[in-house]
Amino acid sequence: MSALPSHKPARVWPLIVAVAFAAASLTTLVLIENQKLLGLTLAGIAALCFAAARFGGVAATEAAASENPWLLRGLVLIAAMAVLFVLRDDNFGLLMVATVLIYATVCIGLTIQMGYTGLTNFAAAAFVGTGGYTAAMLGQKGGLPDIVVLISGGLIAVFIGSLLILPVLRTRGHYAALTTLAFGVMFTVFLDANELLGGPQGLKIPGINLFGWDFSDDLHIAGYTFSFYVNYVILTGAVTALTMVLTGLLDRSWIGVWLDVVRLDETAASVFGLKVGRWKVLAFTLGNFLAGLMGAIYAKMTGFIAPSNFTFGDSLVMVSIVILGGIGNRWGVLPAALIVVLLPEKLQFIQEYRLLLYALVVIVILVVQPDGLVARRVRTLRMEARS
Amino acid sequence: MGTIGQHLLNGMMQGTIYGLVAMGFTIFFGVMNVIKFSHGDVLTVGAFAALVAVWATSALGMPVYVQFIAAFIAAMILTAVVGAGISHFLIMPLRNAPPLNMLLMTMMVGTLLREAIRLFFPNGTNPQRFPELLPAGGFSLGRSFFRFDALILIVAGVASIGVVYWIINRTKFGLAMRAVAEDVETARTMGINFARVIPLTFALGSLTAGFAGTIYGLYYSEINYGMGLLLAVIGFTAAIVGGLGNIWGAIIGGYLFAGLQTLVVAAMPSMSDYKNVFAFVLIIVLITWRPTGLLAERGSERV
Amino acid sequence: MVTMTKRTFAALATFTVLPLAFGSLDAALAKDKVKIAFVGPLTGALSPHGIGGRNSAELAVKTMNADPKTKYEYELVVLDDECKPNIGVQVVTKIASDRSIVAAIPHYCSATAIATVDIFNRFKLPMVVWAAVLPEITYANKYPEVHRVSGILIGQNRVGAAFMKERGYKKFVSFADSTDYGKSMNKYFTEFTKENGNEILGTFAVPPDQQDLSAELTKIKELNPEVIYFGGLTPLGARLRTQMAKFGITAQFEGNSGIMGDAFINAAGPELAEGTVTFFDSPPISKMPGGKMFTDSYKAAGYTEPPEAYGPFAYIATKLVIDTIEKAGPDRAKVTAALGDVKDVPSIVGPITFDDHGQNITPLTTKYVVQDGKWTVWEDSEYAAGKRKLKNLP
Amino acid sequence: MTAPALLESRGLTVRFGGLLALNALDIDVRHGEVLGLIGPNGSGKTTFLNVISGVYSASAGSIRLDGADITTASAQHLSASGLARTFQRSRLCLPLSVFDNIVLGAQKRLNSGLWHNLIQRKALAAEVRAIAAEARELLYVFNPTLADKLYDPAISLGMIDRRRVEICRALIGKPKLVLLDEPSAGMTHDETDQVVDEILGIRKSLGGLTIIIVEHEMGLIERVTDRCVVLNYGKKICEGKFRDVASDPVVREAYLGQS
Repeated sequence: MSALPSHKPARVWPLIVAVAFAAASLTTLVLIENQKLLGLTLAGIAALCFAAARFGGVAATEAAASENPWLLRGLVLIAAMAVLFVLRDDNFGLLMVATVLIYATVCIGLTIQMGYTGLTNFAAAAFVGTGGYTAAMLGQKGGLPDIVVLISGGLIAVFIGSLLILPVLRTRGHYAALTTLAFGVMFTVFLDANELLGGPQGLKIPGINLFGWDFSDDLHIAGYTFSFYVNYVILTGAVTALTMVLTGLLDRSWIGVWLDVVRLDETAASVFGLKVGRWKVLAFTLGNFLAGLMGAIYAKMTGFIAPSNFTFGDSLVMVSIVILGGIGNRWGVLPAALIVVLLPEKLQFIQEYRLLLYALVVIVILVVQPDGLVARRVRTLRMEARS
Repeated sequence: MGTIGQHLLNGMMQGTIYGLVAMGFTIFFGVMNVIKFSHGDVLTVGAFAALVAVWATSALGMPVYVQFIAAFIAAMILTAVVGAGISHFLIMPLRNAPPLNMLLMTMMVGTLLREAIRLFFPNGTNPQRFPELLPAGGFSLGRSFFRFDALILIVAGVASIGVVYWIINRTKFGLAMRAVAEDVETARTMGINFARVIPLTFALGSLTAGFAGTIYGLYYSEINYGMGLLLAVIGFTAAIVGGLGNIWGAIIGGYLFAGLQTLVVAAMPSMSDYKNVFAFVLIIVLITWRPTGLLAERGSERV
Repeated sequence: MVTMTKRTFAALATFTVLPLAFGSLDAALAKDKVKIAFVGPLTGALSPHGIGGRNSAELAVKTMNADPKTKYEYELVVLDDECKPNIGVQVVTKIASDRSIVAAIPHYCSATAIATVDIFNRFKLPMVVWAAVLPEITYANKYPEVHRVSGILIGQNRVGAAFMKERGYKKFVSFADSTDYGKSMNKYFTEFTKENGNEILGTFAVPPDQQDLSAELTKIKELNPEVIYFGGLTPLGARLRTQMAKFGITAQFEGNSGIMGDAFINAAGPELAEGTVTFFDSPPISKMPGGKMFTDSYKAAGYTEPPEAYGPFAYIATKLVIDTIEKAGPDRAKVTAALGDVKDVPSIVGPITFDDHGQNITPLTTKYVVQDGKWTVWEDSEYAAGKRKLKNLP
Repeated sequence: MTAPALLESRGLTVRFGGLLALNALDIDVRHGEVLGLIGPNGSGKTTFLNVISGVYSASAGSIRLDGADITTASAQHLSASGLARTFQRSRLCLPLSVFDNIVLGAQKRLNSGLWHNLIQRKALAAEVRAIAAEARELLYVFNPTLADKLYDPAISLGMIDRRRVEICRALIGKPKLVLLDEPSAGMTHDETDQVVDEILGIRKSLGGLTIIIVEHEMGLIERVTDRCVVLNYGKKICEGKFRDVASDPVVREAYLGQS
């Protein structure tokens, strides 16, 4: 057997530049209020990204990242701390960052379902809502530590999802789309009709308190005051990072291959012995757990929960994040979530024309960039083979 | 239970509208394997076109039957043009993209149409009154009240379903459509102009939405910019439950959904706010029982 | 805004990403600029109300700015809450953490307002709700920042129930939408109707976007009520009125503030709308001192959308906020304190007095009836004079 | 007929609605032989493969593999019992790499546990290395240049290489019985010859591999098969060495009648 072809180690500086650039873009986009400046910055970021892709910067970054996973993780941590420091007392900016992270994590779950396994899920918002309502109901009863409450959010979402498992396993394609769509529509109607869960008026929920760490308090570190939203950004950031890492490992493992095969060819999968149902259940469960968990955090962060937050339209927003990001690419979810969550906020100046413009932007992206912002790469398990 | 007849008539009317919408979904799917979610909003465009036509003709002092005809013609022409436009500019370029992209795209097109009506139609956010052009009144049979307009519209709706069925199964254009639906490559070698059949098919499917929109306006006497969304969800549901690509399936699905909704309210009036919960639960059960629709989609997968 | 922009530049410099030319700074102004924020639904089905409110608030700002006697130059920051609680929390966090904003005029939707009052309190941003009507907004808390000019929906229903009893109606059907608004309306309607010893034959709740009401109406026809009470907003209300007629249901139609406005009459048509009674927390503004000026200047400002029922409330809330800032100075705490003292302040919807919860306790609930395609005060109508008759009068 | 057959079907019948796709079929496949399955279009060849690989289920009759009844076994169970196949129309997962596609064939040997895959990455890497070496070796037999394309997406390969990858996918699981469904489909005559030689080579190196091959290309059948079964309208009409079968008048009529 011949030895594996040797590789020159990739240079690391493109990775450093890329992470710094991403952090700077994020901070700038969150902070900018002036419309002209915003337009300029967006154009600038787009141009730089385009140039990076054109001149091999993206490939260099990817190579560096995949060869030095710990460097990447360290850099992201440093960049995250820098962003937190710059935004430290900007409540709204931090709220938006945490919201983006929550959406991104839910959409990583959707990526496992739709992007990897090919399970259509048009009820993501309903699962997020399930987690939120679980947090609200458990919080009202009181007594349970918040860590249990948050995890219960995920578990109850998995439980509710398991009621749908039979139709999800039996149907494919548009038929599966219908079952989840029907469930999503039903979910809001049910919440509106039901008085036990607060009805259409919604419920108030206290903030998170993890092991005595009260998330509703401002932080004072080294003479600087950090808004209490920093707590939420730290929590959501940590969950997102963990999810990204685990999903990455999942993708680059046998399971990742099996999920892809289940999506691409169920017949071939079962002929070669894959238990298609088992992998679908795993993907559905993982995705719903993430949705429920993030739903619980989101509900506690906003302090309020109501049926109108979890409509079919909200599920659609999450699906569009997955598609715009580049379906199946967990990295693409991050910029897509940033754009989809932040854009309507930044478009406040056009007021009633916002939705119109939003629809137009999505259509243009779909036509111009059908693979999404960051297309999924072919998996190579080569790295594992060499280590 | 003297109102069974009444509920039956209500269900028939709703079912006819749902069936017409579902039929559109199924036509698009049959030919291009796409779900065109903007279909409901194309229907809204049709209804508003019909409204403008009625306004214009009545301002010119034309008799009611001219207004009536003008409404249908305007709605069908505009929706046909919109449908063909959507297919040409948005669906064709994306036809090799994953189905999800297409679904998202057409949902966004729907949003675009809906918002455009809301923002650019005068006073578009508020509901609009649709003039009554059909004879008012009706007759009572037992405790049921049969409206003339409802009866006329049901007949018109059923007739239009028949006409579409005839076009698809008995005309040369229908043959070309079915050939394209069967296999694009084969259709091409048979000398069928693919690039022409597709937009025409979308025009035909969308025109039925214009027709349904006008029926809708005439029946409810009120239209609004947002009415298409729920109709799209229901039409999509009906088409799927019936079995995509099967016209009869779509129509059965339409009547079935209307029947379910009516049944829940009739049987449990105090639970009327749970109506759609029940309807959708039953739909989920149905689709679990028949995972490819009641009338299964034609052609099983080749291995 | 100034600090924001500065920080933006700092961020850019830190990471040296974009070489940016510094924009020219605004020329120094004669008057200090003070920012206040308006929040309402600008997109979605309820946007006519939001836009009407925004126009009215803008009008108040313009009017005040045009007045040379004012001490400050006011700028209105407008935000869309989409009538969704989570979006409401977002935008309110945005204005609340922007220290340059001194006060806010928020929310048409009650669920949204209930979600955001905590944030107003946390960030000590004084506010005056312009349109949401659920009692919980002011009465479920005792935040000094929270005030409301619009009346709570209890009053409308109390007046309505008494009025219907006086007319001699006995059998009602309640038909409400399944939102927080409709449910609350139904709750108080039921409470007062039963208190009056009248009978509710049936209660129906449907989602506001439901088009076909035939199944419900078939049932209602069987119940044969004298009055159909509707708790909800114009789109569903117009649909209900229209479809009622198609089913040959001749019951008297009773609404409330949700259908107040020309949109209902336009959508149902003047013939069907005729005789509809409604209870609303304001007399016709044309009859109030300064009311005509509002209507005229609204028209003169060139707005194409009508102010809708709650436009005047947005106008007076904005005016009240500006007057308070003029008096107390552009400081959140001072404005909060001054708003607490508001008592008998005249306005185009009647005098405003805030109780210890910040609730305006002097709404002039007025009875209206549609007569010849116009909302007419009951006492001035031909109905009260006996020339026309409500339907189904016993 | 001394040793029991590896695969035996008795009275195997498959109905699609009113259509009788397989009609009471008795077929034996002996250990280590290459059985050709031929017959006109629609005669039930592929249906037979689909039934024994668990894609379709039998309406009547029985199938035994190595003595065990597998009539109602699931595709997963059959794969575990040592059955592998290729498809008439290429069923590679085109967006995935060649390696990912081949690895599917070895699925039952790999550890799919969550803990192993997410946490025990060293053990996983060792597994990846071992299976990659095997895949490379297998590909090398077919086409040395293909071995270097292990991490290229399958979509970048030509038709013949895709076919090779499919056969490798079937072989890497070390099956007892391989079903090849029209290995020549979509390829030129020369390419077909090449693949045939490779299959023969592989068979020699693996030794004792049993193959059922469905094929239209008679040259291929003649070169590789030990024995042939001819189907027509779902019935076995003839059985024997290709030379004998080819000259059988019933078979000739079946083919002529069809064309």
